[in-house]
Amino acid sequence: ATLQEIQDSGSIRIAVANEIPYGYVDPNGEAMGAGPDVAKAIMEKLGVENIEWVTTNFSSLIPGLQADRFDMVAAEMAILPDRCQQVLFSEPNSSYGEGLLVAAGNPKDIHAYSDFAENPDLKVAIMAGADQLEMMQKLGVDEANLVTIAANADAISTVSTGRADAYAATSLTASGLAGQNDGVEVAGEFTDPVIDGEEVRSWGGFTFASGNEELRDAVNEALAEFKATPEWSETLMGYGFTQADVDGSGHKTTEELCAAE
Amino acid sequence: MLFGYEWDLSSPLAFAVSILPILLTGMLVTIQATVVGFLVALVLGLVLAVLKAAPSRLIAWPARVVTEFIRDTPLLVQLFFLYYVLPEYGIVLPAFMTGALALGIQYSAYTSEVYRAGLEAVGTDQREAARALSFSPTHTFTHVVVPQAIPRIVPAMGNYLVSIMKDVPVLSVVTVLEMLNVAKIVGDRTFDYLVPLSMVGALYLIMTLVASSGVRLLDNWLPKQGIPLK
Amino acid sequence: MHWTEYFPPLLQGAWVTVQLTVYSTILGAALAFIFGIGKLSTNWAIKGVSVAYIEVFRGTSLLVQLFWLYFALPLAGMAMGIDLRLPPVVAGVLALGLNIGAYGAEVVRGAIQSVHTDQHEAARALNFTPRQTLWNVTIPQAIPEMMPSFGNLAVQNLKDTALVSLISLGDLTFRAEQIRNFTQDSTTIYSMLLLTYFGMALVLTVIMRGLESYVSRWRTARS
Amino acid sequence: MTDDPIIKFDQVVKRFGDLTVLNKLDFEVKKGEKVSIIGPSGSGKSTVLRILMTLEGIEGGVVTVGGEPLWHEKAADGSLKPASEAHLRKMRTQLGMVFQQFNLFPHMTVLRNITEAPIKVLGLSKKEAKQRGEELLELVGLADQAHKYPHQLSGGQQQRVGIARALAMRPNILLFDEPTSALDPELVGEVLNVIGKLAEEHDLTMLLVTHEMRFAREISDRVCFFDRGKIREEGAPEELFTDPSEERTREFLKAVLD
Amino acid sequence: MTDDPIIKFDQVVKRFGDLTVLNKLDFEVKKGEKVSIIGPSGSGKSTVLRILMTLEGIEGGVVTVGGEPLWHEKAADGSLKPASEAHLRKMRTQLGMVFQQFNLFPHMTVLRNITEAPIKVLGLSKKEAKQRGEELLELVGLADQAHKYPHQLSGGQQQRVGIARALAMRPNILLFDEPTSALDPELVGEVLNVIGKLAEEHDLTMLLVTHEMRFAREISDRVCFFDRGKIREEGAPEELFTDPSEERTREFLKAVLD
Ligand SMILES: Nc1ncnc2c1ncn2[C@@H]1O[C@H](COP(=O)(O)OP(=O)(O)OP(=O)(O)O)[C@@H](O)[C@H]1O
Ligand SMILES: Nc1ncnc2c1ncn2[C@@H]1O[C@H](COP(=O)(O)OP(=O)(O)OP(=O)(O)O)[C@@H](O)[C@H]1O
Ligand SMILES: [Mg+2]
Ligand SMILES: [Mg+2]
Repeated sequence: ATLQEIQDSGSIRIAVANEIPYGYVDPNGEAMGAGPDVAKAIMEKLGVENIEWVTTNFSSLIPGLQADRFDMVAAEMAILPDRCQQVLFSEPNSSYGEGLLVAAGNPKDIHAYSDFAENPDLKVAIMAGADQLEMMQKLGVDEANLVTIAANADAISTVSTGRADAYAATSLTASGLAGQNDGVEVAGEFTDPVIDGEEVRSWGGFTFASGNEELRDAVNEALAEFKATPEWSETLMGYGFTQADVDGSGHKTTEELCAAE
Repeated sequence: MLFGYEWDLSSPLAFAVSILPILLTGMLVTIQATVVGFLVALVLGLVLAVLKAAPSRLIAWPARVVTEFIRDTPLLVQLFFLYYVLPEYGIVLPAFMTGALALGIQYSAYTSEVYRAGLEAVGTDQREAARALSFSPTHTFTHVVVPQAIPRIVPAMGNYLVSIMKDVPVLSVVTVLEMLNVAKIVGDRTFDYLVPLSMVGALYLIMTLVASSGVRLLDNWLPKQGIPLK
Repeated sequence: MHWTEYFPPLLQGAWVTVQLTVYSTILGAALAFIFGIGKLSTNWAIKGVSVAYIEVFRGTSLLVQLFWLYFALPLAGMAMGIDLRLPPVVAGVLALGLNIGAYGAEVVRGAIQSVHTDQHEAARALNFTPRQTLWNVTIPQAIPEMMPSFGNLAVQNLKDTALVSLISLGDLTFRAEQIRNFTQDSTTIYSMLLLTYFGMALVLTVIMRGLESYVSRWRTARS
Repeated sequence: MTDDPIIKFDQVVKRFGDLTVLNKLDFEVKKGEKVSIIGPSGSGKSTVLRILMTLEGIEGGVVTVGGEPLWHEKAADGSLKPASEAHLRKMRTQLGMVFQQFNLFPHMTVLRNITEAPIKVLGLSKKEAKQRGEELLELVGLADQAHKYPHQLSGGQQQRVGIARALAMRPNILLFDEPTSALDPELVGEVLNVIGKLAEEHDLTMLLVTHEMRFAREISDRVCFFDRGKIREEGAPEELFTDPSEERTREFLKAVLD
Repeated sequence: MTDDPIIKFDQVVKRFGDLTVLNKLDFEVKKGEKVSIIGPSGSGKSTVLRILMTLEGIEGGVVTVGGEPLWHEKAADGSLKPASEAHLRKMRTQLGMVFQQFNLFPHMTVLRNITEAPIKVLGLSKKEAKQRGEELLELVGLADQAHKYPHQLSGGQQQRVGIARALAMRPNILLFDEPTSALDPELVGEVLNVIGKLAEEHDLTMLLVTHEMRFAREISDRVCFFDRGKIREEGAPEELFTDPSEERTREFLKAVLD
């Protein structure tokens, strides 16, 4: 729907992908996470009273926007050039680094994404549609050693049962999952992947269907206002983001991120 | 790129041609899962059929309940159960094996009925004739009952083989890289689902057609002189 | 989360599953009649379309059909300039109904063919039109013939609804997955899930049996 | 009974694949006449009735019913062309048929078996049809069975419903194809009684294929002996049964009367 | 024919649920004797044969075959205890049975139907069994049908194979349960011929349940009339057929001979 339609009806459909802490819906249907909380504040500013939350697989977020199944995605999806060709991104809301979830005790002694390229016996799980795939490909990890899972939550079982030796995700996701189960932990002494000579850091933003620039611009405006308040950094840090993550959010613009490469 | 094959997005046709080898890699897994699942269903179904026919109610009745339970619950949920619950009890099977096992279990409920119907259709008159000729029970079973049951069992089993093949895509939810999963990954990465998913549909039509014809050929080839069918 | 707290979300999901089952079974039954009768048509175009429908939907996997409707159809629509973006519920009901309808069509065809030619001759002798014969003579007699197979298909359909969880429809399985994402309590949640489906299937079976004896009451009426 | 032939077979040929069942059959029935057809199995007796009831087509010759060709229509230039379905529908309204296996509709009550066609085909109102149906059930002695289903009746009762059903369409011509041969011996009488009553009291033209020689003799104006798709001999029942002129007829009668 | 009873029923009781089919039956057959059993449907005729063939157990009394109890074994202390499967297996080898519905194995050729049991049960070599099988096919007049499957034969031929199959096990006693009643009338003769030939030329003890009275009369040494699980009357065929002493027998014969 267009901004006009949304404001007229006072209702917007926002999707999350069930990733703690970026965006998720608890079993009672209450949306939580860095994305949804900020989105709620923005919608309040835009005068939209009612948010209809949609949960879907991460890999369905972009197709879902294209298919008009929702108006906006609040999943802190990383802003990547490829994706910019498919959908519109707001300015970054957050930034986050990478992490690894491994079995308790880290039996395979894994500390970096590049380990999977160097040791072809190791299998690494990634989520369908997530940007870790691109990183692995750039690092030269063999396709056969990638285990594609459908949802974050499957990672615990996948890693703790040894179906994959590690799960590559953002540091926040990894620590969130590690906190849920004793069979897994966050890989210690983690070395951030370096790709094309740069340490990987991702910037997450809100996502819109291409052509819906008005809505994006309105969200950008409201987001900029909100980011200027202390409420914003409190929200993010409440979900485990570090001060560095919060500061990092302002280091790049979407334009820069989309144009990279 | 997937499995070492690059795709070519210049036109739908070029895209289709370029991802065909990728889909065929997935098809191979589909076929493997079908075959393994079918074999499991054949064995497990026979076990269930024998248990259900057991003279003791203490055995027959639970076997019947188990069959009904398997038959009435979704393959997807059974698969989740095997994939996520068994490891909690220390049984960790690779995804492919878990999937094939789930298929086999689901279909064992159906194959057990096929066995039962096939064996029951061999009438008591045949068993009595064998008894009057002093055949041993084993000989009666292997040389009188089974040869007459086979022509009745084979076509029904063949139909279930085809059904299993159509259920293999469910295994994609536990990371098995069968054809649909592969197509879905291609779609996720290219944002074009139309071509890969349509190709999977077409390839499925071909596979089921070939499999059904194979079953029919096998059925025609089987000797069934005078054995009353149906 | 205590396991008793699983009930409210699971019940919400179960209600969605029930609705999906009902809608898609009704859609499937309608399609089964249309194309089952169509396959017997003497008009080659109608017959051809019916055969094609039945073969395509029986020859491909339900999950492929579901994904195609959900992911591929909007793109096909875009290419043609038509908006074919179906909401998940519609895609789910449509995929389930189309799939079960193709199987049902074969049942309908078989049952119609099982009605004896005697009956057609009697109808012709009474000057019924072919259409009147079909609706007043053949189909009422074929329906009891179909019911046992329809019962099996309905249970099959109930089981198949679990697949719609994969296109993010909040059915029973989807809710269970959501809870597992939170709690990682696989054993409890999947056991409850299996039992719920089993219970629903049993209820459905009883309903279908009741329906069967209702439509075949003329066979069993006693003097 | 008048002299107009209401039914006329003129050089009619009927084949099933290689088998020629009727080979240039000539055959006439006058209005109001009661004709019995007898003959060995496979001689084409049923085929004659089925052609009249438009259940089987013909390969040659012309059949006329009430002076109009049955399986043909007159084209604009006066020549005959194969009948359209509409023509057959129109012609069929003149005929009714009683089947060997009754062929009742098992899913309808007795009364609905009788009223369905008048309502749907003749367009009678439900009330009218019901009243007429009840009269007919009275006629065949089943007034009290109106709301039963066919399988709840004996064979003899079912066949009487079959007769009532055919009569409900008010045909001019009533065809009976061995109406009693699917019945247990003790039930034959009640059906023959009803047919006999019809023959006596109504002006219907009746064509009856039967193996009940005694009955054929009683009710028929004429008996035709069929053999291999031809009428071998025909005549008044007294003559044909007591003093057949053909050897073949004599043999047949001897076999069935023994 | 000697005077030893090769078959003896001593106060045998047989029940199916509540229904007592044989009520303290006494019955003897001497070695080499040909006995026909006649009687109304449900009187227990088949049951007698099926008990002998060990297809049905008994609830009371003792059956002896060749002097040894069939359904019992002598325990160490001389008392009788129910027979083990091994005992039944041993006893069964003395008997052969020809079934009403032939019960041939449809998936085996005619010759294999006959040789299967001699090879697998008696342990004959294939060559021996085949030779013997061919002799038997000669005997029943089917030497040229050895390699056909049962469904390719007429009913009469199938039943003759059934007889050859039973004979292949070299039984002392041959049981026939209405061997011709599933056959079309024109095929009955060829089967009766074979049975008659056997009766004449062999020293077999034969027990024949039949409705073919004329045939029973010809070949039997003795005819037993069964009624409600009892032997009502027995005797030489001439006596029993021409001058039965019991009213019940007379009625039965009158009904079947008409
Ligand atoms: N639909 C058909 N297809 C092939 N042959 C047929 C068909 N209907 C009838 N016939 C053959 O046509 C011949 C005449 O059949 P018809 O039924 O008219 O004989 P009938 O005189 O009524 O015999 P019956 O006394 O046995 O009823 C028979 O040889 C029969 O086998
Ligand atoms: N397996 C069974 N279970 C129950 N009742 C049986 C069974 N077998 C036979 N009977 C009953 O036992 C009675 C005697 O049966 P049997 O077959 O010995 O009769 P028969 O004299 O051979 O009759 P027929 O001439 O009809 O063959 C019948 O009333 C029959 O219904
Ligand atoms: Mg006839
Ligand atoms: Mg008997």
